[in-house]
Amino acid sequence: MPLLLLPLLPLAGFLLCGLLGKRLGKTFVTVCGVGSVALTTVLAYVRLVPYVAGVFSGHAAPILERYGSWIRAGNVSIDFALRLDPLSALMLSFVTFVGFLIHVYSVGYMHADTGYGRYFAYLNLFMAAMLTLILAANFLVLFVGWEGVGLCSYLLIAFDYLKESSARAGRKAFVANRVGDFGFLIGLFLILGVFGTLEFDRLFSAVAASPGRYAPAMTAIALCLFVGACGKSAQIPLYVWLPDAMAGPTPVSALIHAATMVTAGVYVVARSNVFFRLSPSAMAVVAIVGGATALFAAIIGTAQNDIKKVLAYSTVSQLGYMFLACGVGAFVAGMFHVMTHAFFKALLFLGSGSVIHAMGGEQDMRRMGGLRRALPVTFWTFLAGTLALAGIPIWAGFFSKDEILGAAFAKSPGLWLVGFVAAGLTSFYMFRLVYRTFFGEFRGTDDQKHHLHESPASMTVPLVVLAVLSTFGGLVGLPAIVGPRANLFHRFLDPIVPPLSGGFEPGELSRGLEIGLIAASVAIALAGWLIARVCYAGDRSGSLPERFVRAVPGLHRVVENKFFVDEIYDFLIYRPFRALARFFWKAIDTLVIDGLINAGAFVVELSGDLLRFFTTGNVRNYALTFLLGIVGLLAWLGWMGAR
Amino acid sequence: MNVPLRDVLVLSVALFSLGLCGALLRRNAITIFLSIELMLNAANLAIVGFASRVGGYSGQIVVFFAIVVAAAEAAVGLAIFVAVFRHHETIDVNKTNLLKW
Amino acid sequence: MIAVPHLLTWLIFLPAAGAALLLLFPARAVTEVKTAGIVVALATFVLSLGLWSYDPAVAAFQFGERVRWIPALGITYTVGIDGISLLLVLLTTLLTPVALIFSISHVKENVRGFTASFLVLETGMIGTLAALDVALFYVFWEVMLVPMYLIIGIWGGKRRIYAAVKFFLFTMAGSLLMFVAILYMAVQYHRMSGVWSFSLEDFYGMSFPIVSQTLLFFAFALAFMVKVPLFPLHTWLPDAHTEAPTAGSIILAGVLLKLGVYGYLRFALPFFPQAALRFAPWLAGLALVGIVYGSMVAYAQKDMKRLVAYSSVAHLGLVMLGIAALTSTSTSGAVLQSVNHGLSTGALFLLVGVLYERRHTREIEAYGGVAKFVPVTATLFLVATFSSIGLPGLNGFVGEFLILTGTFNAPGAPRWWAIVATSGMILSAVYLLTLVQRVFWTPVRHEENRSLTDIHASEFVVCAALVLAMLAIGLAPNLFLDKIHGSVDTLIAFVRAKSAAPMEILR
Amino acid sequence: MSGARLVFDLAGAVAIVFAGIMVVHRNPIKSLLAVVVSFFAIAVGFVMLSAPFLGAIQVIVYAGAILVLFLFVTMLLNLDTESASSDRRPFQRGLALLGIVVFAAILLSAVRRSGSIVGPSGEPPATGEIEPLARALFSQAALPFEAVSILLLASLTGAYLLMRREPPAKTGSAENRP
Amino acid sequence: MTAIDWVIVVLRPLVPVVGALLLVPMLTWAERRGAGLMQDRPGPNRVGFFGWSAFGLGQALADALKFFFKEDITPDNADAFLYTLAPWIVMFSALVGFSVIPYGSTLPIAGRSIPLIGADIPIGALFIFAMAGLSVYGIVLAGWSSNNKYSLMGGFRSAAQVISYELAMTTAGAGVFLSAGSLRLTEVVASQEASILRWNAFPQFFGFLVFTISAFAETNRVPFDLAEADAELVGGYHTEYSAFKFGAFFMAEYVAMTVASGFIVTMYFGGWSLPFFHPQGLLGGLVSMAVFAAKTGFFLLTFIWVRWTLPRFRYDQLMRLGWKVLLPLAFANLLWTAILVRTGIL
Repeated sequence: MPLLLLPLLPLAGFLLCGLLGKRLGKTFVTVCGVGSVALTTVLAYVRLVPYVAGVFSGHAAPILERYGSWIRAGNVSIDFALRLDPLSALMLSFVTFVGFLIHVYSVGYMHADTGYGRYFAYLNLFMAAMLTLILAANFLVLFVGWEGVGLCSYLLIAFDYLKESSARAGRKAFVANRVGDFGFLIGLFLILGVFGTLEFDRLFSAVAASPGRYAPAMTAIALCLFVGACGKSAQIPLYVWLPDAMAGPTPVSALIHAATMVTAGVYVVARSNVFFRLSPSAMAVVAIVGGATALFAAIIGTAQNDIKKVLAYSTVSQLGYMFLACGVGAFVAGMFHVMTHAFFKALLFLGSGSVIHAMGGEQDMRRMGGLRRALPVTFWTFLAGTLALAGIPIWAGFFSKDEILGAAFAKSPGLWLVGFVAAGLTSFYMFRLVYRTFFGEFRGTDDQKHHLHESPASMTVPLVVLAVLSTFGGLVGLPAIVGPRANLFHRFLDPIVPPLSGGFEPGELSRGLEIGLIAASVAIALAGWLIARVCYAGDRSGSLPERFVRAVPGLHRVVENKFFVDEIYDFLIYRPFRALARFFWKAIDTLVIDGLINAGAFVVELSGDLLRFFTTGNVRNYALTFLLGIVGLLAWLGWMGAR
Repeated sequence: MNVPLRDVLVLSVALFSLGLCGALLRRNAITIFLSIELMLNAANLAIVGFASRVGGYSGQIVVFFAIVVAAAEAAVGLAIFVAVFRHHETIDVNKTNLLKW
Repeated sequence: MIAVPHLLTWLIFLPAAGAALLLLFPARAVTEVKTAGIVVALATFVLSLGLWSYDPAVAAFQFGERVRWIPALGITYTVGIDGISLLLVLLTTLLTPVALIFSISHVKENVRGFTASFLVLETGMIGTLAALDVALFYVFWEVMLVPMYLIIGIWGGKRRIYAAVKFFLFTMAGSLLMFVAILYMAVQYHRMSGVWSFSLEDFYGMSFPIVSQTLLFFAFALAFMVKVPLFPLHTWLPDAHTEAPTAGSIILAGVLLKLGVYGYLRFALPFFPQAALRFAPWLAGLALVGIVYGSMVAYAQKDMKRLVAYSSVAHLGLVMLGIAALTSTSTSGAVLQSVNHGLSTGALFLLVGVLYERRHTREIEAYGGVAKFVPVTATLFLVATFSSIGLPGLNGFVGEFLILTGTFNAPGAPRWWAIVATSGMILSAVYLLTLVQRVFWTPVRHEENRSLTDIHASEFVVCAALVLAMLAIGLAPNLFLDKIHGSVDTLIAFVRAKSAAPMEILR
Repeated sequence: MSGARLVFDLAGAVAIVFAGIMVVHRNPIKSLLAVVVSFFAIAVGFVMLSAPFLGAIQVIVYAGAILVLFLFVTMLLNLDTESASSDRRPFQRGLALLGIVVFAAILLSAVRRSGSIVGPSGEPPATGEIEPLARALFSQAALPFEAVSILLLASLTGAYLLMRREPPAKTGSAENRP
Repeated sequence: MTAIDWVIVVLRPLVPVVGALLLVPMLTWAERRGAGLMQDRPGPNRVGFFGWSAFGLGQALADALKFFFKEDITPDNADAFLYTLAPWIVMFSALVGFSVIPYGSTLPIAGRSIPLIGADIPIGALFIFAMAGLSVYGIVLAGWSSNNKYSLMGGFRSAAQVISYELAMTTAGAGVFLSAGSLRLTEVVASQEASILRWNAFPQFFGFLVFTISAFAETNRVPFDLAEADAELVGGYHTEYSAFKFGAFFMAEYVAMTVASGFIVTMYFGGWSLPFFHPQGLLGGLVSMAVFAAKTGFFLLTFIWVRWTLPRFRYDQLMRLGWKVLLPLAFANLLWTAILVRTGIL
């Protein structure tokens, strides 16, 4: 079973749904859309299980499948090749699975939508692109997937294109991604210039062979790639598109903008960790950007009232965590967080989707409350996700986050502090979310209250599954204190993310310090929970924060308006751009260039008008002139002849 | 035949100049046209003269074509005169300046 | 594939013959005229597929023919194609039927003249691409001009006369200088060798002292830059495109602009390598300005066709950049990209035309939320858009990637060229997606849009053909690149060698 | 002084005289008839230059057809004799005359100097016979012959269209489109 | 050149011309008698010589005398010069046509064999056409100069008519020249000597038809006499004419008829030749002249016969006939002849 089949199946699904979906109706779409992904998942695991077993039993040679040359011109030659190695295997494992769950969920969530067929077509196309991305064996094929997922996110964000906001958000997302791709492409050009190939094997083996030789070029390459990653994974300064992306249907937010696509950036950085490690400065940049984003987004998250916005900013901040990890050299930890995050963030989004579904499209937490009784399954699963995200022990998030924080501390306590604070904020806004949504009195309208209902099985089952995963999924990466060989995750990824000098490895820190860190992070998480409880639970719900807001109104306004970043961008980039564009058109093009042209034309016309006076229209004048001309000519000829 | 070329040329020049006078001095379009035909004939004469000196028939052929073309020209020209006359009630070239724009 | 003798001659003159045939039809027989025209165009296309048997291994002109035309001046009818012209010829033969079929339901009056002009135009274009005798090339070059002038001037929009004249004068101004240059070269050749000749290889053999070479180069380059069009000379393009009928825009954007690129590659570059290399940075500079400037102006447009027209300026700037960098990679990319641009921009114009024919306005503001009523059109438009934005998997990406990477890693070229050019990728996304958003998405603002009818069969067929072509190039670019880069390599090798020749030999 | 030359010179004299009459006569009909005679004389001249065919053509086509056409039109338009006055361009007249004189002078001087500018070519001198002329006309000059006949057809049509009373209706010009 | 040569040189063209002129009275007489015959009345049969009424032959002379002695009027507003000139143009153009038609083989006189033809010029046929073309001037000028709208109309008509039919005539004639391979009328005759089938009338019957009809038109004879059309135009171009000027017109018509007949004979009926008849000596010469005279006479009678048989055309009919029937027919005939010649049948 060739790897190529994995992307091809959803692609087939995309074509079927897209071309025939309208004609053949929903059932057909459901079968094609979900079926193709289900089959993909099965096949993926068919390939995965033996391979993973192989890795653990020691021979982890990546599987490389070439399907012939794709682009060949001049000194550029790129094959279309897929590869299966621990990293892609890891991604594959949860992308297919989560993807499948979300497809199932969508069946229930979108059942009433007119664009049903279109929706599943896009979703399948996304799966195809995502699989291409993670299975790619060289940067260009990866870029294909990279752009493909971008396209799908664009299409899905603008899914109900008749809404102004959706349309804008879609374009915003694509353009922001393009800015990232700009860097990414430059990176590729550099790589091609330096190595003459884009094949992962050749590149990394080349670097590994002689690090010193390539080190100087690495900073540039790494940074370019990181710019791309920033675009995809919504890091400062390109994160602005992700919150708007929530305009898309909730399952899309879960799949694309939480679980899979946005982590592609992290994946790329981890994939090219060899480059990054050679350039400490690049690493530093990654770490700082990651940390900053984590903190920044978390702060914004605390003041949002839109349930999906909260989750969106939390996603941004969690992605920041992952980059922080990569930045401090803990690529494995980063990938670990990618996985766990995929589970619980997908869970949370789907849960919120279920809530919105029940509330009839309402997203504002201020109109919710007390949904615990109406939506038990949603509530309990959502709680699991919250605990995981907040980093409460034994839940998945705890392990990954803890490892990251450890690594950060080992690199620099400053970064650790940032992550630490962000962790606290995370647990605060998550529990705030939970309390405002599920506890207290229902604050919505009556008919909303009347319509409250638990979602259908097609939606709840995925929730449950994901809840289980986000509860126990973290156990694959037990911290070093449990035992040196306890961390399966490391053992699995080490072959592809080899321990190089400068990288951080668990167990580096002293046992005591590690325990201390763990305690601290647990403490801050619980603290966050507690504060949220004090503020938003019970009968005096919300009074404390109001007093706080009244205390520092400016701060609150700034935070609530996301630090006015969008406005700043609008002022600094968008408006000048438009103004300049209009100037070019009106002034340069129309006035200057065309002006010159038409001036020339005018001169000609003018001279024509002048000359017109000589055309009396009287034949005899013409004849006479003619004669005189002839005479002159003859005279001249005669004179010439005489000489 | 032994008509000296010079006679022919002189004759042709004379006719041509007369035609020129007619074309330039007369105002009646028809007469002007006639004068032009006369010049044409003068030219033909010269050609034939040269041809008889040079030998061969190409000269005569040229003249033949010249005459045919003249016929065509006359047909169209006269038609134009009639058309002009219909609009202007005159074909005095001083009174008609159709060639202006 | 069965080998047709004199294939190129057939290709060149079949359309013209068809046009002559059409003129025999009575003007009333509209349907027959349309059918006949389309049949001829399709026949030409089918014939042209025979060119696919071009063998890239032989990096020389193929399907060659040579007949003495004006022996007194050594002007011959010499035709032949290589990898550079092959795809462009195919593009031409593809787009002409596309344009005609699209017009089936849209051109109302004087259909006969319309169809005939298109066929003559096709003859001109193919001839220009196939001619290997400079005089012959010039003849065809001018032949192209007239029908396009008529198409814009007769079947165009409101300001068609202005646009047509502008188009004509711009192009003419360029090509006349080129004509002078050609004559000068011929005379020089006569001086050197004592025989008259306009044949390409003879001219390739000549070299000039740098001064005259520079002048000649400018004469040639100007003609081609106008056609391309390069930055300051581009203002005829928006007007021409806006006023031309849809089919006209398709051909104009699809093929005519490419002939500037082609001409530069085939003549200006190998004729005057030193000058070309010396002024390559300037060329690149203009190209870069064109990319950024064109994109931004496109963004500012309120008229769909103008927007697409300016996008052509940007895209062809990229192509010229690839040529200026003069690496095998970038140049192959440039050739491929000019084909791509033909397909994607052709499709864009076609779809804009679809909307225009229904709503009779090109104002972006007049639309909005249309996708709800014309889903198929919208989808196709999206595909075309992403193809010209350069989404991997579609044709645009391959060309752009090759050009950019080739330029970026070109020995001669500074890296910021490629970097600036790459920013064009962002900009293209900006203005094209804005167009999509304003036209097809966002709430429905005008009630009359609710009654829009979706694309119908004849339009859909041709558009689908274009889309398939895009996918083909995007997914299997090697099919095409393999044909191209042999010739490109020989060309570049030739240019480098000739430019390396010391100046003494040039006198 | 051979007979041919005598006849030619006489004919020439006649031609010149009548051409002069044509120029000075104010009545178009008269000047037209003068031209007829002058053309006759020229025809004779042709014959004397061993081009009898051209002579005949001259009479048939020129005198017999073209000039009849002139006559026809002249009568049709019923042109009265042009009045001596109403020529407000004396200057132009003078200039024209001067030009003509100079012109004639130049030509005549050229003629005087043209002692033997044209030598006999290899071809046999033209006899009066028609056949070789015809052969030449239909072999080497076949193409121009056809071309000229087409020209005639075209002029015929053109003349017809011009003379039509009602001008042909405008059809589908680019202007009157919506 | 002895005196006798000069005499011959002068006589050769003179004989046919004078002959034709002398024939005119005979013809007028014949015409009127023929008319009488057809209208079942005697016609002129009294005026004779010295009591002997030679079938009224004297009538012709009497008419001639009358023309001479009547008052010669020139209308006041007429253009006197042209008015006088016109009839003589017609006369002249009619007469000189005869001088290139071979009216016999050769006569041995004074030891010289004299070809019986005015002037055997290489373009004889064209010469006749040219002259025929000229006659129109006479008519048109007559019409114009007499300053009378009827006359003018007549002039116009005849101008248009003659030009139109000249086309058909020459085109039809071209067939003959094609088969004869020459424009020299003697050679045209010679080309028909061999057998009666070589008489162009047979292989080129339609050519002959067109030619004859056109000849009628050229001579302004009924049914083509629209130029005079006494019914509408009261005599057309010669309305104003009287006395001798009118006589000139009158005679010219008959001369033209004679020339036309002679021309037709020469072109289509082997001229003076007869099959199996090779004239030798004086007698042969005379006989050949007789043969020619006989053939010509036949056509003259045809002219007369037609005149009293057919009605007059309407003008548009005339034009249609000329352009749409005769001309195409003539071309067809030309093509046909060309084929015959090419295939060597002729």
